[in-house]
Amino acid sequence: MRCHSRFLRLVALFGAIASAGAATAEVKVTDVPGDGGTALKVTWAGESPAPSLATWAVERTRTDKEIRDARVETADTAFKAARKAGESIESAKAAAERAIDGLDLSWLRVDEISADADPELVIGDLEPDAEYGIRILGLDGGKAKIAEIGFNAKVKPQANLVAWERVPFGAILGLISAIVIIAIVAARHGVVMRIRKIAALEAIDEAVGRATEMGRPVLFVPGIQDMNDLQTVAGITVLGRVAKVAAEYDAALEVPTSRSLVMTAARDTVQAAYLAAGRGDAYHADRINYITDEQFGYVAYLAGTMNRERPATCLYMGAFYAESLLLAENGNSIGAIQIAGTAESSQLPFFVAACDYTLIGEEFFAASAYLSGEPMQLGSLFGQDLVKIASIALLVIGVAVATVGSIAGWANVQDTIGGFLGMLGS
Amino acid sequence: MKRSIPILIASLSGMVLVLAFFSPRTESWSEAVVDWFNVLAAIAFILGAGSLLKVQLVKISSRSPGWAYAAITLAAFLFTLLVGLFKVGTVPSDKFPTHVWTGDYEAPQATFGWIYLYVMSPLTATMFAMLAFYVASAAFRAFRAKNLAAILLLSAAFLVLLGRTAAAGFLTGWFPEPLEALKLDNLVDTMLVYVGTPGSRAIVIGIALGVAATSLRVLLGLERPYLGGGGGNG
Amino acid sequence: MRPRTSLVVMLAGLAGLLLVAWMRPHGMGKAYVRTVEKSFVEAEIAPPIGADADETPTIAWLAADDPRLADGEAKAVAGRAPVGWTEHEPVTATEAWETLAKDPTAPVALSGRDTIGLWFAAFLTLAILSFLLGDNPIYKVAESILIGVSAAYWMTLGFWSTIVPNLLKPLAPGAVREWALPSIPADATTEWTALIPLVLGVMLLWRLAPRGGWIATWPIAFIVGTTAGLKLISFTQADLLAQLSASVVPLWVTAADGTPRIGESIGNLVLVVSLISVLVYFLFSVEHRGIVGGVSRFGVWVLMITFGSAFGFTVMGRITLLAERFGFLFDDWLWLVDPNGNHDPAALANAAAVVSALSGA
Amino acid sequence: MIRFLQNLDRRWIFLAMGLAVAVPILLQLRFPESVGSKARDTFAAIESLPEGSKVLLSFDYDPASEGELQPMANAFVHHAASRGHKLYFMALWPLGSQKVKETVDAILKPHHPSYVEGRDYVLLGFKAGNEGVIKVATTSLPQAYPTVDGGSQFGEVPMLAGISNLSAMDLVVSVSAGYPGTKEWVQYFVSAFPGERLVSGTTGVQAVNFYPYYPKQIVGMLSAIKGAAEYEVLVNEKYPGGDGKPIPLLLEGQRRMGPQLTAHLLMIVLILLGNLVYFVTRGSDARGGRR
Repeated sequence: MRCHSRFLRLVALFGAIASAGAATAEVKVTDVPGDGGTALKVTWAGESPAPSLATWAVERTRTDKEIRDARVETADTAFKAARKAGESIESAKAAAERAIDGLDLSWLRVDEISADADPELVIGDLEPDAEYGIRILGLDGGKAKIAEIGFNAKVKPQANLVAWERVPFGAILGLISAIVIIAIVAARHGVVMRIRKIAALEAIDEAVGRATEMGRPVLFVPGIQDMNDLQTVAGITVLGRVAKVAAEYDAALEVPTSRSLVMTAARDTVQAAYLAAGRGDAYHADRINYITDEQFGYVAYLAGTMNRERPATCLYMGAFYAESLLLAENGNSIGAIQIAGTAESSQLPFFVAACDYTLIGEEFFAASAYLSGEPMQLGSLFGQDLVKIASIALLVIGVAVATVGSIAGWANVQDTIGGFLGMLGS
Repeated sequence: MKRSIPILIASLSGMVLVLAFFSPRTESWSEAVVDWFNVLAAIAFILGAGSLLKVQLVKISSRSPGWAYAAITLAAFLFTLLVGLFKVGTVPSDKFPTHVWTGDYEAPQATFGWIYLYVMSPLTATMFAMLAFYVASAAFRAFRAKNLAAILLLSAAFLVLLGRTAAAGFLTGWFPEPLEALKLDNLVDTMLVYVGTPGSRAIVIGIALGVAATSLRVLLGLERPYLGGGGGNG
Repeated sequence: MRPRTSLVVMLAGLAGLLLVAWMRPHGMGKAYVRTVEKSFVEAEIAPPIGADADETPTIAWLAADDPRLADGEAKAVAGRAPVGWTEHEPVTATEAWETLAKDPTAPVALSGRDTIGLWFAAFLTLAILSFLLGDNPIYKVAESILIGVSAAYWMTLGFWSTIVPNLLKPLAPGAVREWALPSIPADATTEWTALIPLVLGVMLLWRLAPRGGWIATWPIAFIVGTTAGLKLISFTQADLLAQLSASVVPLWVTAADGTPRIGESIGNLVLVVSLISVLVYFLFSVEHRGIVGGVSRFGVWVLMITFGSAFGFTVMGRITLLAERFGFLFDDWLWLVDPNGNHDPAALANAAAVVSALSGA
Repeated sequence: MIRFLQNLDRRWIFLAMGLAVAVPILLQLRFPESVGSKARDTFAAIESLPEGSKVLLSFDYDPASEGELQPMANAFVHHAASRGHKLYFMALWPLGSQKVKETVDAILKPHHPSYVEGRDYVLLGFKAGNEGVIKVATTSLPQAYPTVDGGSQFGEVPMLAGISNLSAMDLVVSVSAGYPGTKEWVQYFVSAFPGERLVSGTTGVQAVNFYPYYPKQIVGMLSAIKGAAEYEVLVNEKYPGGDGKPIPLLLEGQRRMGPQLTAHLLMIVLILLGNLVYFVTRGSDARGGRR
């Protein structure tokens, strides 16, 4: 509220100054709402004070530091020009002194706006809470000043408490969250939600079982990103399930990681799963190791290990980049069952082509909820579906309006709708 | 205690950042958090080095098969770390010629720079280049026209492979004006714009939803990978 | 094919190439450097003209040939000896030979250090490629080196580029200024917020202690929580809403003069239908049967076309990478091809003529 | 034969791929390029500007993508300089400014000796801040670059005098390997000045994502090494080097297309062979079952 009252005071002030002066137009300066306090918006009545008016020039005061820098710059330019022209150092210095002598640098021209354009401008790159004066000059075609409107009142750009232009997006975000949370609450209160089968996840148990039969290890690769990527988080969750099955079947589970934080999380997860399965004695921390952060160093290790240990089952769950195909083709050459899950869309083609099962994008994130089988988790999946259906509906409506608009010849209908959605997303 | 405090930390820190997004005064918080994460990740290297050293030392001392390779890894690790941390072979920066610790350890004349130039980068670049070979073997083995879906996958790949080389010119370059749209390179463009784009868009939208829902589960404490495993079975 | 056969074929090919390279008059795999002398003086630099009245001269190190010293704008501090050292800049063989042909005493020479490096890089390249024949001791050596070197590389990078400037600097600006970062302003004060990552880091390292491993879950919980908060916003905003808004297209497209564009209209229809059907494929709470089943099957087809074309496009980039590696072997190391004139035999001949004329005289 | 293919050791495939890439490099093979519409549009975007127009080149890549992008960067610089445009270089990637310097040293200095720094071209350098740099530059270029590479103040550079923001540019060229890059130029530059013209040179992996922007927001687009080679053909045709022959560096893209053609053809043969094996053996297995 504080900023609003200040704003009203300012408007009143401009009005007073504008009417007091001979100016024919009125200037308004407002703090740009919802920013970090680095911008002011200037608007002025655009009626022309004289027919010869070609452009408006918007000027603001410089801060002390800016005045100093501008003065040094002017002097330095004059000095260099004089030196270039062959003058001695002394006379070049004198030229530089002359250049700044009596120079008034208190006003900085921010921009020039054509007289036909909208009479408004956002002045950016200001210091929060510094005071600025602003004036508008009317210039004719030869850039000579023919009018001056404005005032010398000082204004301060401010950092605001709420980013108003983000509120529509906030509403959408709140709506999406609400849908998901309601679905979770509903599930908790016994509303049964059924989830379709996801083949890749059904196959995990069987693949781990196969490794046990063959007496070979299971290799789990949690991707090459750190814990600050949600794909790694999802991968670790899937690892929890894999470890539980491995503990039950007594299969050896190897987890080489490329980040030590991931190693820590993976060790906790696997240990918890072994304890839960009552096989705490079978847990070996030394099977879960940090290799190196370097993408291809890690891959060189994985490729070598696959060829030496010949795991019967390879699981790739996390963020993968170029290494996806190297892993999948090597796994293939040793005859392993391979199940992959990633949200890196550029790598999905390689996994889809070379692995037995692949969790594509969203399916991968759904995996943890699916695997847990808990009603609350399934509720969140159901909520996700509701949002998806709403998106489809929004899309259909938008396309319908755009089509009708195009047939009826409304101008820019597509830009308007796109702009509306874009505004929500900005 | 051991379980509820981490859950509280995760939920609160996440919620605070969501709210901070809507206030310009707190805009810098997310940057600070990213900064802290970087520091934490750098500290975690010590943890990683510990794990690496332990594994290699166990292999060497037990003379298990391949212990000589473990010795090579260990030697390479220690040598690189020492020349890197002590900036061996660097010269000070031009602005501070008397500060010996200001040198650029990645410059070619530093020992660390030599390792980067002649060891790290050829090794990683060659690993990367191996992909060309694996792409070929995948083409032979995996692109089988088993069903309609597989046929579509391989025909799209086929079209792009042909359409993006001189072969496109040989095959369809002579098509007359009315058949312009059927030229291979134009066909590839059409396919990308009207089928490839919505395909990748839908994947992106799906992932965004998946991320949003997973984030919500983390903020609500339903998903707790930091405690060992997902929901109730952890 | 027996493994031996492929090994013999590859080794014979390589030996042949080496032999050809060896026989060429200008040889192969040599690296040259130019020696550069650097010298610096400590100088007092006067405030610039136009500076505020209370500004004082600054003291800084300048290169000995800085024009400000000649102009009198800066004066060398009395009693401070200049500081200097020798640096080596890499140059191409052609450049080295051309320089020597002009001036046989120029500070250009064959570099043992870089020549060994070049050969070692070539060996490592071949060692990694040997994995294509199957796992073998040479590959294992290269793999071991790569793991050791890269783990240390990232650790060094983490120390100098993160721990020093983002943790030590805010905590102890004075000491860090003296030691490694003299550019820190002298009036910098301790930023206590940097204690947070320090404390979290120590909690993480608690892992190494025999007891209380659970303490490490706190920092990880913090990381996962903040990640969730940040990603919730960024993905919803940039991907969900932005992609939806980009997909709102009219199904009836007309040119500026009102004539319908049938091709584009059909294209837009395909676009919207494809998008919706893939989204339907991603529905989890509905079994893929009946209409939903049909639509989602169409969605799978769209996905497959997307994957196929992405595959085709990516193949291109991967082959470029291999071509680049072969370029390294054939051009930089074996000197078999020379598309950019980096080791031009004519330049060598000129240089040799000048050098021999000198020694003859 | 089928039996052989069925049990084909993949090392034969590796050998074939190795040869398909190595032989064209050793023989320095080049194939004729059929030039597509996107390369033509790109060429026209620079060609159609009147002499002395202002062209901003943003090098948004690093050495890892050099293989695909450096040939484009070389050709862009040679083309724009041959047309006599003023060149403004900048970089959104830290190592991009290094690439700018290398390109200026390799193309501009030897082949366009009349180009003087400050008058005909300027190196604005790298600025941290990703898309933020574009945002600032769209409102005020001096604000984004108070000093340019080499330490001069913005106002001291003759060719920067009077330039307030990016709308003063007649064309922007983004050579892009990822984030930040072409996508951000579309979002923050083209969206801010809808009439402005943007040309993009991009890697193959990214190309698919930029198709939707062409030809509205991006007036010309070169994708992967193929795009570079096509554009080189057009530039070499019109602007050969001093001796009437193309500059060697402007054949780099076409040279790299040699291995592309042979390798792609090999890939196609492999896909076909793979399916042949699949269908024949599937048939024989079925018969085997009946027996």
